[in-house]
Amino acid sequence: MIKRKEKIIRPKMAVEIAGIKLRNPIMPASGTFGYGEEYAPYLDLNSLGAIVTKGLSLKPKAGNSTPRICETVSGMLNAIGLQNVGVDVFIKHKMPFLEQFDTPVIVNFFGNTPEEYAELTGRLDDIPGVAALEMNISCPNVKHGGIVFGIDPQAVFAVVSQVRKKTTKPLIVKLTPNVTDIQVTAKAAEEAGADALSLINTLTGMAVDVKTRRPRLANTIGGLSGPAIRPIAVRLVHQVVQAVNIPVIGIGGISRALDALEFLIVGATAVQVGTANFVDPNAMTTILQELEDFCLAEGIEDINELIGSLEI
Amino acid sequence: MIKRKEKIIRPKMAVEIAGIKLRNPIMPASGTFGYGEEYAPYLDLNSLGAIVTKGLSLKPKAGNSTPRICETVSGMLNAIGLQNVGVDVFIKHKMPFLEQFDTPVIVNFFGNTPEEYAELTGRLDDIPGVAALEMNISCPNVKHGGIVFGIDPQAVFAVVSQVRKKTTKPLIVKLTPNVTDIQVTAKAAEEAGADALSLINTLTGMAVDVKTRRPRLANTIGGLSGPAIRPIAVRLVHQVVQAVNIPVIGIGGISRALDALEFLIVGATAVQVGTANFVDPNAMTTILQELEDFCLAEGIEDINELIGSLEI
Amino acid sequence: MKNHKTIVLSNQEISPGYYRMRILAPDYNKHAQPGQFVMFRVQRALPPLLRRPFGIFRAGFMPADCDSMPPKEFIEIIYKVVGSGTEIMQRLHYGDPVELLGPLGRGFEYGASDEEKILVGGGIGLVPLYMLAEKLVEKSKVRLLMGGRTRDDIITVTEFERLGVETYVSTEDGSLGEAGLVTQVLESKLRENNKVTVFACGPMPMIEAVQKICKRSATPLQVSLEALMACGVGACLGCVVKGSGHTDAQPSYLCTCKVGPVFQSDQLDWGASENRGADSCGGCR
Amino acid sequence: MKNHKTIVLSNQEISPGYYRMRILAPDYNKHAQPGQFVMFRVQRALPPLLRRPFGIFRAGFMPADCDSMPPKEFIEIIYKVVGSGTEIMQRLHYGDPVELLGPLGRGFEYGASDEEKILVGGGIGLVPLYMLAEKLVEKSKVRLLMGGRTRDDIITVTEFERLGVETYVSTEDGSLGEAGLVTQVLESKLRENNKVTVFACGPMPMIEAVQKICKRSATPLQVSLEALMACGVGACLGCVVKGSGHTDAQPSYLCTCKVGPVFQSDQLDWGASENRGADSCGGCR
Ligand SMILES: Cc1cc2nc3c(=O)[nH]c(=O)nc-3n(C[C@H](O)[C@H](O)[C@H](O)COP(=O)(O)OP(=O)(O)OC[C@H]3O[C@@H](n4cnc5c(N)ncnc54)[C@H](O)[C@@H]3O)c2cc1C
Ligand SMILES: Cc1cc2nc3c(=O)[nH]c(=O)nc-3n(C[C@H](O)[C@H](O)[C@H](O)COP(=O)(O)OP(=O)(O)OC[C@H]3O[C@@H](n4cnc5c(N)ncnc54)[C@H](O)[C@@H]3O)c2cc1C
Ligand SMILES: Cc1cc2nc3c(=O)[nH]c(=O)nc-3n(C[C@H](O)[C@H](O)[C@H](O)COP(=O)(O)O)c2cc1C
Ligand SMILES: Cc1cc2nc3c(=O)[nH]c(=O)nc-3n(C[C@H](O)[C@H](O)[C@H](O)COP(=O)(O)O)c2cc1C
Ligand code: FES
Ligand code: FES
Repeated sequence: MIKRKEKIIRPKMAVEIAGIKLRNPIMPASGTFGYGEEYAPYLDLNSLGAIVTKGLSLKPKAGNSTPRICETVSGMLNAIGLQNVGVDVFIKHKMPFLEQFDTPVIVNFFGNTPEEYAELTGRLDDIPGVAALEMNISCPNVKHGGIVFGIDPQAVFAVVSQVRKKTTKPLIVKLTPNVTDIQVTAKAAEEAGADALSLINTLTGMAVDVKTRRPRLANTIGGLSGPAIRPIAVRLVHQVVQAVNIPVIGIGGISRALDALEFLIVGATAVQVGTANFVDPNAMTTILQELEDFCLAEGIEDINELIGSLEI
Repeated sequence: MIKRKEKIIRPKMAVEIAGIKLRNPIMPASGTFGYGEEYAPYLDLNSLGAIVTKGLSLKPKAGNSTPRICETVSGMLNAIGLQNVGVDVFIKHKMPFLEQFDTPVIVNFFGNTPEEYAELTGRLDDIPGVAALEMNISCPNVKHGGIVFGIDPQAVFAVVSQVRKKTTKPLIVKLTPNVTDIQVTAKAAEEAGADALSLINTLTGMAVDVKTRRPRLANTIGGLSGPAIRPIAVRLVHQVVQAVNIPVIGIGGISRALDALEFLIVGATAVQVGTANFVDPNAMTTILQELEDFCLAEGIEDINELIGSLEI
Repeated sequence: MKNHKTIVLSNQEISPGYYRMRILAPDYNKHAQPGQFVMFRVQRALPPLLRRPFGIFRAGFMPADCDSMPPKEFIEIIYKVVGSGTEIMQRLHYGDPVELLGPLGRGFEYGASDEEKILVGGGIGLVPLYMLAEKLVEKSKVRLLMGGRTRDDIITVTEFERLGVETYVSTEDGSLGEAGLVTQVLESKLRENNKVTVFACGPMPMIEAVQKICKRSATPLQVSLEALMACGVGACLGCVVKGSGHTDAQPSYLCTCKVGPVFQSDQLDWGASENRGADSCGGCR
Repeated sequence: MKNHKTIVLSNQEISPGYYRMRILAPDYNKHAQPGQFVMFRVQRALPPLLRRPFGIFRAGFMPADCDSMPPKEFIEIIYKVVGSGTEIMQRLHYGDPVELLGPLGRGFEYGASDEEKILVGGGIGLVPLYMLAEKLVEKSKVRLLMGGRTRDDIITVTEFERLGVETYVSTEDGSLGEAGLVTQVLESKLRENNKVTVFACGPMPMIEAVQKICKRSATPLQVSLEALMACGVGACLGCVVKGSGHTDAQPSYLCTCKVGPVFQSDQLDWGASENRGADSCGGCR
């Protein structure tokens, strides 16, 4: 770490996404930070760029059977099954806690039909403390044989359009990486009115217990996250940045400032830290500090200079 | 390692793929084992199930500029650019070496047009020492704006059909993982006459040098391989096994017998070991020994009992 | 609840495959409750990716390295080598950098003091019972029923005896103490018909058997469970068990790391075979 | 050429950031040629995934631990701590398990004995020149021009002197020896107009400058290059450099690990900026 002298001007860290001003580009990834309160004993929520909640649904959701998680080489699989308290409990019991902080709250949400998405959006649109919505489209569309919304550009356009009608809040659409061409789904979301995109959600993966010959997850298949996936995530963010004109939030395997920087340099305006929170509850604090140190060492006065500065 | 008593009957390791008999299910992955001779000083090529060559093209190919490789967390990116000696030099200078061994030689090959594929297949079909062909379809189709053959089921069907007409040798089609639904491309290859499928080829990835703000690979984007990708590969093999009726060869991040077993249990008939050869030139020898030990310990008399034995 | 970047103080094999590790751990004497656990990072870099959960065996103080410094505060954990993380742990020495997140979770409730306390420990399951015994002996009669497969699985019993706990050892192969299951011993003790609370920790089949026995005699039971954990703080929802009254229509999932790891037996759905999850899923790599 | 699962014998910091490691290495005294390298696995588990290439500084024998055993054969490598792998290496001790693949690649050719030999080393680039000097001093006059940024980068010069090599030290900041670039010293030595072969190893800008100087005076030059390597045996094709006469139409890529790491200067395409690849791509994680 670099020793800061009194006189050194600290680099500007603020970024803006879809009209929300963030004091810095570091925020947690949905589902890895609970509803904020779980990690409040370990870090100052007022130091973060934003807080992103666990994905919410209209009704409470129980989630999958166990085992739900499994460690892999430099990664983990999860099949939590989107367990959450539901929007009502969230508004009543979780929002008041989050409103104590001077940090934008981004609510992640999902549905299993376009109507569910739309209704939930309507509910969240009414809550003043919610700074922005992050729409998780990596969910099965029960009306279409359970095919995940996010892999089909038409379905993406349709469901994002429906949601767009229901809210004037900034709308972030969170893309799935499990597609042949992410530029197509990214553009579909943009055309349907997304204000920003976030990616990547987890990659689909599987692990087997060779002794019992059973999948390690009760759900057989789960989502892979953690450092292992970072090169794939950086590539996808790079591709999406080139395809759209809205800001992009980079996610995937970030555990150090150097990791976050890769995403910023390829063009992400902010980043989310997921699995690394489990490994180290202070991960985001450390990343922020290292990020400032990097800027100081490299003579960068404003983090925005770095964003999209990739030279090919 | 388990001490073997004189009397213990060693488990049967032989498997069969598309009519070729392999003494065991372990073989190298194309591009990670040169033309066999590079690793001959380190392991007995007669101990392997098969030898798989570096991907060949009709004419010699120079490959990409450097840097071509880059280490990532538990993985590596490569953009070698399919550098190879070309089919003529291969036949003249590399085959004679390989023919010394009593191990089936599987020739991996690729082209940039269906015609190139077909012509090359014709050439290889004439070589008696070639036991089977492995067709790499993760290459840009120069006639179709450089879109990779393997991501479009129609292109897969077309190019595999062309190749099928040119050879009576067993034809293995090697699938790319960079698709939304691998069952579709798998079925296209099967319908076009593939005798077996192998997967996965590398996942597309990218890494950035944050100091120079340049991609770490001259080619910007490269292929991710190594232990990091194993959960994704296991999932894809699991899905393909359920979609087709031809044998499947599992590839991706295998460095120990336990890794190989995951693929066999989900239904791969054999596996290929790639990046692990770089890490340990004896990797395949060790895997084979551990595999036997596992069978002995678990009372498995024939490795075929394990194949597809997943219980869900 | 804090994350300490700290060091190992000592690490010793106490029985084949079982190690006892002392870790520098400020504030634990004051804050750690019997039955709580830590999320332990076995080194400050990968691998493994995730922290490992371990029960706190005990907390204590030891002399400082220099007499002008305050005494060193430590905790001890006892662990069995079973996989990738514990394999790295067994090679750690004095001074090696590790991280400790905790104390976490809800520990045991002590119950009334005019009753007898029976602790039932199976193998490594003994660990969280020691701090509990330290507390309980202050007011109640405490007995420990310790079971294991062989004599190698019987650990730290002498330490319980030093506290004044009456101990009964049984092994499945009869290599130490009585031959048989610890649950058989429990049944015979409960037949004495004293007013009793049972505290159990061990492999899931043992815990299930203990639950059946206690239910039959309407004996209050607290159990400490294991579950696969990523975060240890209630954020990932990976560690859930089914709560009593769980149905598909009205599901009830409780976080082992937050609501547990100690549960009153009536908090749990004993029909759910999945509550065996953690135990049967060890060995992920 | 073999993979040894072996151990570290010693590991010492010899200058700030520079370490000298001795590794148990049967057969290297007989087989290792000056300029060859090893692929070193810094521990027997991840991370890092890939092996690291290091030049062989020297091979030797040391007394066995017990007098009824044969002497221990070792090699020494000297490394600079620059990234993830070398950071792990600096913490290794006697007995730590490592793996050694080698000796690999093509080393130096000694050339005629009736000429003078000038070795040009920049910083850590000095490493492969020591074994070469050991050989060359048997028949020729050998001079070493050693350059570095500061005095910390000047390593093992005394050892060369003990061989009878005349040494000239220069540092960019003048903190040791002459102030300036090693190439300036080379130019002055070549002005003496003796019959000379130059052997150079160091950072790419230095090597390029040496090449220009030698070309001007038609002095034969051998250079030892670095490149990113995955396999070290010619299988991955990751480590190529452009050969002389390389064009887009008639490309010529040479494997640094097989054809090199030592090249005759006329084997290479000195126009290709990419041949700087390895040097500028360090720091991958
Ligand atoms: C609250 C709690 C307290 C515990 N207390 C102790 C203790 O005092 N002593 C002790 O030896 N063990 C204890 N365990 C079990 C201990 O966490 C595992 O043995 C350990 O995590 C295995 O790690 P590994 O890397 O060696 O095994 P691996 O099998 O390589 O681990 C892979 C993954 O599975 C998890 N895992 C494997 N087995 C278990 C298990 N039984 N329970 C939970 N997670 C598991 C690991 O944490 C890791 O995420 C406790 C578990 C919990 C939940
Ligand atoms: C033939 C040869 C001989 C060498 N001899 C020596 C020597 O004697 N002493 C010494 O200190 N160094 C030597 N090097 C360079 C040495 O290999 C690197 O410094 C080392 O690999 C860095 O590893 P790291 O994990 O610390 O760095 P990281 O930057 O974390 O490494 C990441 C990746 O980049 C590679 N890499 C990084 N820098 C280099 C480099 N300069 N050359 C090749 N690969 C690199 C690593 O091997 C690894 O694959 C030699 C390189 C080659 C090719
Ligand atoms: C346990 C767990 C739960 C998650 N839950 C959600 C969720 O509810 N909604 C969502 O959009 N993404 C969810 N994710 C995905 C993460 O937000 C993130 O996209 C992914 O983990 C990749 O980032 P990482 O590698 O930094 O973890 C979850 C991830 C994990 C590991
Ligand atoms: C350096 C390198 C070169 C490769 N070259 C080829 C190739 O020529 N043809 C091919 O089909 N696959 C090629 N591959 C892909 C591998 O055969 C394999 O599918 C992939 O690396 C995943 O396996 P692994 O994780 O075990 O390495 C190459 C991989 C690497 C790392
Ligand atoms: S371990 Fe994450 S919620 Fe319990
Ligand atoms: S390092 Fe693999 S070919 Fe040279």
